[in-house]
Order: sequence, then structure tokens, then C-alpha cells
Amino acid sequence: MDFSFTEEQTLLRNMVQSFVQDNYDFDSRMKIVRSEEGMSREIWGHFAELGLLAAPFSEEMGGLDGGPIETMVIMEELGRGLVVEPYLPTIVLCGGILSRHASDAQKETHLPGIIAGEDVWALAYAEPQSRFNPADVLTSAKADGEGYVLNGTKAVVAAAPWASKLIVSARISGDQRDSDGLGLFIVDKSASGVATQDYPTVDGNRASEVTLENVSVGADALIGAAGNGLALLEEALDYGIGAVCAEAIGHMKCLNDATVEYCKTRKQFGVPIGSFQVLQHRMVDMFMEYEQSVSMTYMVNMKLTESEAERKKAAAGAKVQIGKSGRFVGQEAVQLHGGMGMTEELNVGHYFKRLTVIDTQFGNVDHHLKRFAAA
Amino acid sequence: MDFSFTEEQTLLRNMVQSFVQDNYDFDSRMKIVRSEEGMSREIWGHFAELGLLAAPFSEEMGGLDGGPIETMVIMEELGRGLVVEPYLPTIVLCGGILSRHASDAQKETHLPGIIAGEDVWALAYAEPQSRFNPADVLTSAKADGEGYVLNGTKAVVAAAPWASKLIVSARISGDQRDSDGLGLFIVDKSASGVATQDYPTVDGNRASEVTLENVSVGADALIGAAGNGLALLEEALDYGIGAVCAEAIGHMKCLNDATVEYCKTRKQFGVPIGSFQVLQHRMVDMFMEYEQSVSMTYMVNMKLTESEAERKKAAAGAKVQIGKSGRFVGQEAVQLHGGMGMTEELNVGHYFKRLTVIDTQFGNVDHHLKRFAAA
Amino acid sequence: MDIDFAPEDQAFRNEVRSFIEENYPQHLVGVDRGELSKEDFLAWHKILAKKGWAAPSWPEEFGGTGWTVTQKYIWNEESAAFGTIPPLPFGIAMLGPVIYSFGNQEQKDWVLPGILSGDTWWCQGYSEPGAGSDLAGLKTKAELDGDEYVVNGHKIWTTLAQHADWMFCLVRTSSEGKPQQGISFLLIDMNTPGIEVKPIITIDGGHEVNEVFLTDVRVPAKNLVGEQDKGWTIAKFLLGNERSGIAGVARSKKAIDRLRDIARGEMEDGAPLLDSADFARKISELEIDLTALEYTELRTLASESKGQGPGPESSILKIKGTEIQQRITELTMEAVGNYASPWVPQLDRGDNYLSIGPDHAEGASQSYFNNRKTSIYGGSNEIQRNIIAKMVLGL
Amino acid sequence: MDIDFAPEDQAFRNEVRSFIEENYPQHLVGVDRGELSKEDFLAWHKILAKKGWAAPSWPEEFGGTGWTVTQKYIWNEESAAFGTIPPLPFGIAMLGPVIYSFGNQEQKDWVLPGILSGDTWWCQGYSEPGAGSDLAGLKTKAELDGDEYVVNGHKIWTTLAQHADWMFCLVRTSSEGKPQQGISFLLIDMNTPGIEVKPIITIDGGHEVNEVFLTDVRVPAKNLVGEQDKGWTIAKFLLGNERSGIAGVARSKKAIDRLRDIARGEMEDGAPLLDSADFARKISELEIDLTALEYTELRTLASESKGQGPGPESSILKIKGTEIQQRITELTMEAVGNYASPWVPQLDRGDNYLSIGPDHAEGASQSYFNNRKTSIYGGSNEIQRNIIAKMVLGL
Repeated sequence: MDFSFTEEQTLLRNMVQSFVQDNYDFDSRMKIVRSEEGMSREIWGHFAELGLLAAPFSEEMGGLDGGPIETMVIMEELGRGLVVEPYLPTIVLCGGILSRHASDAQKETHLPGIIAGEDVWALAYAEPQSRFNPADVLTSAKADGEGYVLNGTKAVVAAAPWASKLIVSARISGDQRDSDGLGLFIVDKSASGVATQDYPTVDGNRASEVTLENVSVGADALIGAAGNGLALLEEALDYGIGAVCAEAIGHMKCLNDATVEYCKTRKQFGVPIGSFQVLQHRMVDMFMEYEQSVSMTYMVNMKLTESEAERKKAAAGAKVQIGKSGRFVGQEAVQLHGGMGMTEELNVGHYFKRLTVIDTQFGNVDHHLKRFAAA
Repeated sequence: MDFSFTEEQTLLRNMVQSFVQDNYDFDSRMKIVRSEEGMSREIWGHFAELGLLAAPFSEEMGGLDGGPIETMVIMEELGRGLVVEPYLPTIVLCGGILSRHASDAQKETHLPGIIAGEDVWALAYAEPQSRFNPADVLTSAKADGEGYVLNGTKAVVAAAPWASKLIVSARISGDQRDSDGLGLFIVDKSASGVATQDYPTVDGNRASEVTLENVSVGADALIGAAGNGLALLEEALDYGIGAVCAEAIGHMKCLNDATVEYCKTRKQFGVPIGSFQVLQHRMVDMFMEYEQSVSMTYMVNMKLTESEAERKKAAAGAKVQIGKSGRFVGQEAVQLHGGMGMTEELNVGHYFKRLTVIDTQFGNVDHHLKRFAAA
Repeated sequence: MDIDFAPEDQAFRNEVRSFIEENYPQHLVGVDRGELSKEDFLAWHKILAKKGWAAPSWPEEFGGTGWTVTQKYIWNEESAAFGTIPPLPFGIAMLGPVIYSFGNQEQKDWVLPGILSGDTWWCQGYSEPGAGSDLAGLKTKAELDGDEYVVNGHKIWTTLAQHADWMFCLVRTSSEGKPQQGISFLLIDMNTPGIEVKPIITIDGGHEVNEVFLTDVRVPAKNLVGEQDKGWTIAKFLLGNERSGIAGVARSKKAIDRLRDIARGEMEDGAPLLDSADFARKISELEIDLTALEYTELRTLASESKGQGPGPESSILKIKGTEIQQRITELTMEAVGNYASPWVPQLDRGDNYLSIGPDHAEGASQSYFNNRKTSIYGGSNEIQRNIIAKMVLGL
Repeated sequence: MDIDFAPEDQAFRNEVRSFIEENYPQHLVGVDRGELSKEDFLAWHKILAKKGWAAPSWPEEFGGTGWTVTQKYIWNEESAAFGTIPPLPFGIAMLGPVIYSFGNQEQKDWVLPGILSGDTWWCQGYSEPGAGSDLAGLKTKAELDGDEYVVNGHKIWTTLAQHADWMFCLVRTSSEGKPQQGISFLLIDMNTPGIEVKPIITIDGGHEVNEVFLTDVRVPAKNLVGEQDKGWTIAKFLLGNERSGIAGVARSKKAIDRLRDIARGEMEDGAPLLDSADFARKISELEIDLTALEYTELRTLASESKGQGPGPESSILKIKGTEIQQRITELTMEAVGNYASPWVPQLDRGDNYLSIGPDHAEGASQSYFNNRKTSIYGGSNEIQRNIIAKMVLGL
């Protein structure tokens, strides 16, 4: 048992932290969010240069051999900066699936573009009817010669507007919610039959509704064994949970600091509002929620590489904690900022909105409470 | 729509209130609780003299023709005094069943003894396995000539140690949790085959485990039609809910007043602890819980005589409110009284304990949330 | 004590229901508040004005309806059940009672008819950047210069000021004594030179509130309501009225019905979300809390109708009412699952806007974010608890 | 960062587990704390003392075990998993560290061995009727008379004082300056004339706490620990240690396991209560909160082991730990349904006592009521929040 960071991890944190501080203040962030594309390819290029996009990949693939703890450190710092660039979908979700389960040929084809910052990837797994169940898949993959033909609709695919490649879950066999029979397919967004409706999301990101109409892919599009896609997907989503937990503690830390600072300076009735005991205890509760969230974030990221059962239980538990704490901290940060907390001008509301999305992302509190009880 | 009390109701309230103030202060109450029998037959006799035991019965039966609002007024005042004498089981539950559903002959046989304060009755409906489902009955009633033979065990029968008569739910036909097939039987506690294990309960009352072994009763023991017992029982329990809601708002009012008073006088750090904003807001929350509970208590008692569906939904909703509010008010009253709230010496803990029992009585919050959703 | 409606109340309910059904503007049925133009906002009000139903809470002599408490309750229920656009509170609920209680005859004569008819749109100039919860800390200055006040200052959170013709405004006319002293209540024409309205965009992406800058704004002295320096009494009177209308029980009932419909349509593992034990429990908890609040409001109204004014207890209505509204919007957002994420606020929609996901998901998250304001405005819920602690519990 | 146990830690766990299994007194297995005699309380302690394991948290030089943070964690887990009677905190956790940190050599020599062996039972004389949360408000007076202090005053909430041989006590030796000044830390023999111990019966029906009246109690001056009038530093030091032990994570884990067993045995409409969505949700919420607390404690221990003392952050452990304990007892009481009502406290049971309802219901409500104290004692949870607000957030 060890709860300390290695020297390399601390250096990594410092590097990301200073990059974000120097290049990603709130104004710059809002400019990016409001830009035509909604992300900065320049920043993404810098991430590549700094090696962030290589962090979790093996050295032989040109990566830096990092694990969940490195991802956690990076995501926490990106969270502090409310960074919208698609580290989660491209590196953690899609990159993770590729590095853990793709064939050597697939890796050689796809990882270099990711690591170089040339390709953005998005994971298209949810469907309009699926809610939080990744097995609930109507999109079909019909065997066609060596390859497959895909048909279906994918819902709220984060980062899809920026992506050139998608990983799509599709049903090769079985009924709508069967756990067997899924496949994960690499799909070129420019392939014939792929259409997207793009839109902004609550948290300043972009997403798409993706429709697939007779999209032909080759045998080399399938990741892992046919029909085994759900296990790969669930694992990826748990890694995603580890990452958004880290992102969320970054948000909470910033919200708590901002709130304490605001309450020390904002005066009403001739005194700083931070002198009111009710608000003090509210901030103490926010602090405790943050600390408990940090604990669960460490926990889940240490357990991602344990047994499947342990991983699932850890991810479910952590997601419940982050969902509840994020909601509480976000709502109270706005409340304690009063009217100011309600304005678009201040970063507080934007942290709150990202935390709100995280609460739903990969399944909300109720979903993971049930998953926890069943695990 | 009218939210005011009639003059008669106000007079009734004043009468009960002064009787309790004059004859049932906390010390007297604790003497009664700690006495051999655990209730005062003398007080019970005074209740009869004051007409309280006649309140809900029809004039032709020697009653005063009161309805749920009169019962509410009486129970609220008894609640303020933490009165342990068995008004709820004898008058509200058993008396209510008799007055609404017994035959004229049964009424003539049994009501005079109740109204005169001679007989205490107890409603034996729960069983060791039944939890909060009154249909979950294993006690059997086998037809035997004109009458029945009862066998089974009844659990935590409030007031049974004091009772001379029981109303017992037993299964005439059907399976363990069927809604059809129950009967309600009047059973003499001294009848052959009736045995009780008596004990005190958390709230200073007394209860028994009642076993029935080949207890023979006549045809005149059955109340209402054979097999229809559940409807009668559910109705009676909803009347019971209306009554304990009223009792509980009596408790909450006393706890809130005591807590505000204590916080105004108890000094720490050189000032009354009531000057601390956190405690002030806690007391505000206690006050709001009380007000919301009063509202739901009025609501349910006005709706007991409406349609069955309305009555059920009202009772379920009110019981949820009282369960939650009673728990919050009780816990916080102890917390704000600090160590003093933990002592047997102070009445605070005793109100808290009675509220805790009420939370479970007739089904707890979870039970009634489900019942509310289904209604 | 009796919960049944008398036959004449039933008849009244039928009359009200028919009137709404027959007269409510077709194009405003089911329309979201964020999409309303100034004309839309006023359309229903003007129809009610013609009928004489624009001001149910006013005394009859000033153009009120003379309805009983029960009739007003029925009116609110039916309006909410149909889903009419809630009437603007600034004139009817806020300023009107101030004018007929504190104004002089001349003011009654020119202010009240404009409110009733809907011809004058009022906004409320209370909050300032340095005076939120501590309203008495306001700094906007009004100095008498001949028969005009010269007003300088900065108001904030001024709701719908972009549409307003007039503003009722708290100003400081003296800086002596306690901060509550020296405040005056002034009526200001928004067309007066020196007034600038600047929009504030809120986290729901909407433009509802504004900053109002006042620079050497000249206001006729006759626009002073009540006595100079004694405006605090009026301010408190108005806030008391604001609190009691804020519970929004009937509208919350309707919103829960809508939430239940959504949860019936949303599927979780092939079954309606409404059948999920967790979700059903949360809706039940909401409904029970709302029922309790409804009866608390009815009890308050009943004692008001006996001549007891809305006491500090009415802070409960503000606290519980807004908490319930927030929980409803939160649960509605939760119900729509992944489709809470798409975010195209009204202001950003072009003509070719295509909605995303199911129709019922539309606006769910905007509504959640927008409603965070309700525990802040109208005296934050913390301030309301202070009021109860002091005024009711004597702490 | 790594959650796995090293092989030597696994070996240690095996050693500890075997030792407990082989040496724990048979007649104390599964026995409730309320039923323990003085000898029972000490039995396990004395066995541990022989083994040299009585004081895992003390430095080795004073008789501690020299265990690492991980070893202490394992020790707590295994002790809780087996369900050993928690060691009495007064000597080992409270007074011991005070003596080896502030005491003189003579005091170390006579106090520490008695604590380790279990031969001296200590109680804590801190609270007074007028000094609860505001400990510095204490009034018990000690006046120096020759080489003795004469002590007069009234202590309250003195846990298990009925068994105590000695009491460590805060007394006022000067009334000048701030209330924190002029406090001294005194060791008092409970057999000294003038001491009267009076039981307090609590709402769970138990006798755990007492009042202690001190009338002209003569205490040798050499029983003063540290400097006269400087006892506040010691008092705070002790309270800090008290907080960090209070989380009770391992015992709460065990209690949740027991709760789950109960919920598996209790039936609701023919199915185990554990299968009810509502009940399962509440257990899951508890477990998740406890896991978070466990890791928070581990993080705290890790930074302690790097030489950072238990900071004010450790107030989290007190707050969350006691909240969780209260929720467990509450849910356990809820699980047993109607059988939470029977109430025959230990003190009232005759020899022929027959238990009522299922065995697992025994004591459920007593335990719930007893645990209400945990958010009050050891510095109420409100005081802990004040500490975090001031010391951590700088408010």
C-alpha cells in the first residue's frame, strides 16, 4: 500500500499544470469554445509535443508506458483548466481500447496518428434508446464477405464533430440487450453512409448524432474477437470513469477555492459573507465532499488493473461518489456566489455545467448504485 | 374548503390540554411507565369521565359522534403529554373497527365497556414474518361448527398486556399473502389457548407476543363478512395513521419549543448557543418539518372519509412525511441538547423514542413510499 | 375542517376552465418562456384585463376580482393545469399593492390602470452589485434638485428590463442613520436620458436579467411613493408579498405531471423509467413534499383571509417552493438521460435549427440551470431562514 | 501509488489473524459491550499486553509495537473482522501519548506500565455541566496548598468512571487571562476522599457515563503533568488524537456485513429485504461512503507516517465516521422492522429474561439510541466543522 506519487508523476503534473496555466486561462478557453470548430488544433498539437497524447501507450508503440495513475494526474489538471480538447474520447477511451485489444496491425495503422495529434477519435457506443446500458445496442453489423455492413444510430457521441475516426459498437448477433454478440468497429467518419448531426453540449464540448446507413467496413475494422465487444466496452468505460473522476476533482478543487476566496472578499451587512457560520459549514461540507472524492478517485484508478469484479465495483462506487459530490459542490458554489454564480461571465457556472455532464456520463448515480449492489 | 376548527373542537382541545397539563406532567408519566402495570387505570377512568373514550362513537351507542378531526385534536394533545394510556389501540383502532363494521349485537355487547373505560382492547394484526404487510397472515381460522378455531402467533401487539379483548386477524382461506380470505375476530384474552409474553417497548408502552393455540371462538366473534378482513384492517390502519400523525405533531411541537428554549438559555463561549447561525437554521428546518407535518396531518384526517383510493394515498403520503420529519426533529432535538439530550432524565429523549416507534408503526417510510406510488 | 369544494366553487372552476380554454391564444400553448416576445408576454394578460381578471389579488375598488381565497386557489390551479404563461409579477404582484397601499391618489390614478391593462411594463430596480442579500446596503443616489431627483447608480439582476417602460426603484436619499433609513421608493421612466440597460447572459444561456446604469437621470419629485427616506417599509412590504406568491404549487404540480409523462416515455433496459423503484421513489418524495407545501399554503391563505397578513411564516413557502422547483427540474434533466447534454440555447438558434433527441428532452438542462436562481433571488433561502429564526423563533 | 499488500504485510496479516483466533477469550465472542464486567473489559487487553501488542500506536521505547502504518491498518481490520472488544481508549489512546509527550520521567515510569498492563483503569475528566463544546469554560478549581492541590468541582459525561482507578482531569488553576489560560492537567486517584461518582442513565437504557463530584479532593502536586496553567496545549493534543481514532472504519465494515446478514434474513413480502431496491440502495450508499472514508483515513495515515501530524483535516474522520456509524445503527434498526420496538435494556433484565423476536433484532434500537452520542461527544460535529472552517479553509 502506497499513497504517494512518484517523482515522474509529480513532474508530469507540474508540466500539465503550467501548460494549462500559461495557455488555457478562462478567456482563452471561452474563445475556443465559441470558435467555429469548438476546439483548438493548436493546443492539441502542443499536447502531442508535450507527450501527453503518448502517455498511456506502450514504448514499442511510441508511447510513454503510463498507467491509470498518469492518466489521473493529467485529467485532474485538464479538469482544473476546463480543457475541452478531446483527451478523454481520443486517448483514454479509443486509445485505451486500441492499446489493450487491437491487433498489432491495427495499432501500427492507427496509434501513430493519435500520438502525433493528427487524428481525433470518438467512441460511438450509446444509442437513442440505450440510456446507460452499453449492451442495449440496435445498430447492426451484418457479416458481408470478409467484412461487415453497419446500420444504426449512435447518440450523443462526444467529440464526434472533431473526429476522423470512430469506434462503433454494433450487434453482430443476439437480441437488443444481450451481453454476447457485440463488436467494436473502427469506422472512418468520411466513409460512405456515415452522417452526423453536430451540436454543442452543456459543458462547452461538441457531440454528434451519428447515423450509419449501409456502412461497409473490412475485417480489419473489428477490434478483438467477434461478439466479445461488451467486455472491451465496459472496461473502456470504467477507464473513462477513472478519468472523469480525476477531471471532476480538478473542477471541485477550483470551485471550492473560488468559493472560499469569494466569501472572504464579498461583503454584505458590513462583513465578509464568509464570516457567516452557515456558509462556513457549507464550505466545510464542500471541502469534505472534495476530499472523499479524491479518495475514491485514487481508489478507482488503483483498481482499474485489478480483477474484472474489483474493477467494476470500484468504478461504480467512485462514479456514485463523484456524481453526488460534483452535484453538491457545483450547486453550492453557484449558491454561495449568489447572482454572480448564475452568469456566463464567471468560470464557476462552467465548472458546474461540466460536473453536471460528468454526473450523467457513463451512467448516473442511480445506475451505478445498482451496478455497485450487483457487483 | 375550510381550515378552521369548530368551537366544539377548540373546547375539546382545551379540555384535553388542561387535563394533561394538570395530571400528566413528565414525572407523573415516568412513574406510570415504571409502575408494575405500566399504565394508569385511574387516568383511563378520567378519560372515560371526560368523554374522551366516547368521542368517535355514534350517539345511539352512547358516543359523541366525533370524526377524524376530533380524534386528531385528542391525539395531538395526548402526544404533547406523551400519554401511554391506550387511546390508539382501544379507541381508534379496535373501537373504530367495531363502530364501522360490527353488527348491532356486537356493538351492544362491546362498546359500553370501552366507553366506560372498563375494557382495554388491542389489535393483533402483525406477525413475526409479516413486516408491514397486513395481508401477510399465517394465523389460521378454521371453520368449526358455527364458529372458528384459531392458531398462530401475533407479533408486537401494542397494549396487549393491558387488554382484556383482542381483535385478531386470521386467515380463513387462501395463501399466506392473499388479499382475500382474512377475518377479524374478537378474542377474549382469557380464553383457553391464548398465551402472551409481555414486555415494555422503546416508547414506554407495553406490548406482547400473542400465541393462539386451538382457540375456539363463536360465530359472533367474526366482524363483518368472512374473508373480507383485509379491507377492514387496512381502513383501520389508515385511521391509525391519521391518529399517530396527530400524536407526532404534538411531540414535534414540544421538542421544537424545548430546543429553542434550551438554545436561548444554554451558554457556551460566553453566549447562548442559540446565537450560532448554524443552530438557528437547524431549528428553522425543524420548524419547517413541523409545519409540513401539521399540513399533512390535517390533510390525511380530512381525507380518511373520502374514497378508498384517496384515503390510501393520503395516509401513505402523510406517514412518509411524519416518518421523515419525526426522525429529523427527534435526532436534531437530541443533538442540539447535547449530552443532556442523551439522558433518561429529560423528556426530550422520550419524545424522540416515541417518534422513532411511530416511524415504524403501521409501516415505515419506504413501505409507504411504495404504497403512495402504487395508489 | 373540510377539504371538499362547495357547489358554487365547483361552478366557478367550470367557468374559469371554459374561459381559459376558449380564450387562451392558440399560438402560445405549450410555448417556453424563453421564446416569448414582448407581445407574447402580454397577450394573455390583455385578454384577462378585458375580462376583469388581471388582478385576482387586488381589492375590488382598484380593479381586483374580489375572489375568495378558494376562488384564487382554483384560478391558480386551472391556469397552471392548462399551462398558461404565468402573468408578469412586476406590476400586478409587486408594484400594484405598493401603490394602492402607499401611493397618493394621483399615483393610484395613473399607475394602476396601466398595470391592469398591461400597457405599462414595469421592472424592479432593487439589487445592486454591492447590495444583494443585504438590500439595505444599496448606494444608488437620488438628490433633490428643484422638483426633480437626480439619480446616479447601478442596478443589477433587473429581470426583463429590456422590455420595461418604467422601473420602480429603491434609491438612497440620505446616508444618515442606519442603512435602512434614508431609502426612498421612486418611479422612473425607462426612456429618461441617462439610463442604459446592459444584458446579462446566465448559465442557462438565456437573457432574462440585466444591469441598469443610471447616470444623472432626472426624475420628477412627484414620482416618489410614500415619504422620502421612508422607503424601507415599502421595500419590506413588497418583499413580503413576493415571498407569498413564490411557492408556485399549482405550476409545480403540472411540472410533476409532465415529469411523470417523460419518465413513462423514457426506457431503461426496455422498461419505462417510471417503473424503476429508484425513480418512482424520487417522484413520490417530490409529490409528497409538494402536497405538504400545498396544504401549508392553504393554511397560510386561510389565516390571511381572516385578516392576518402574510407573516414571516410565509418564508417557508419561498424556501420549500423553490427547493421543490429545483428538484423537479433536476429530476426532469435526469429523466432524459444522455439527451440532457445537447445545448442549443434559444439565443443561439438559427432559423434552420433541428432539435436533437426526443422532444421532451428539449430545454431540460436549460431549465435546471435557470432554476438554480430561485434559491438566490427574492431574498436567498439563507436569508429566509434568518427571517424565520428571528421573527418566528425569536432567536 | 499502489493498493496491493506486500508479501511481508500478508504474512503479518496471517500472524495477527491466527493470534486473535487462538487467544481471544471464548466467552467474549459476540458479546455486547453493554453486558461487560470490569474484568471482561480488560481480559483481551491483558492478553495483548503479554504479547506486547497492547499499544500499537505508541513508540517502541515506551512499549509500543513499532508497527508501520500498513501493519496498524491490518491490525485494526483483523480485530474488527473477528469482532474483538475494542480496547479502552482512555489509557492507550488518550493518556499514554500525553504522558510520553509531556510527562516527566517519574510520571512515565509509574503511569505507562499500568496502562500497558491494564492494571490501572483511567477515566477522562474533561467535560463539565457548563463546559461541553466550550471546553475552555471549565470551572473545576485546583488550588495549591503546600505540596497538594485542593480540587473542587463537578465533571460530567465521564465514561466508565464507575470502574476507574484514576482520572486524568482538566482543572482551573488560574482565572486570569483568556479562558484557555490557567488550565492544568492533573492525575487524580479515584480513591481519594471527596470523590463521588453518580451514574447517568442514557436514552438507550445503559449506564456508561457518570457525573463525578469533587469536594476538597487533595491531590499531590507531583501529579501535575506539564506546567501549571499550561494544560490547554495538552488538552488540545489529546483531542487531536481522539479525533483520528474515531473514524472506526474497520468496525463499521464489520457492522455493515452484519447488517447485510440481517437484511438477508428479514423477509419483505416473502423476499429477503436485501433484495428490495430501496434497502439495497441504502446499504450501497453506506458502503460507498465508508470506502471513501477508508481511503481518506489511509491518505491521512500515509501523510502522518511521513511526519506530518494529524492535522485539522482529521476532523473529517470524526464527522464522517460518526455519521456512518449512526446510519448503520439506524438502518439496522430499520431492518428488523416491528422487532425494533421491544425494549428490555441490559440493566432491567432479570435472570429469567427471554429474548423477543429474532436474535439479530436484539439491541438494534438500543444501539441506534446509544450512537446518537457520537455526533455530540469528542467535540460535537458542529465544533469539528468550526475547526475545519477556521484551520483548513482559513475562514
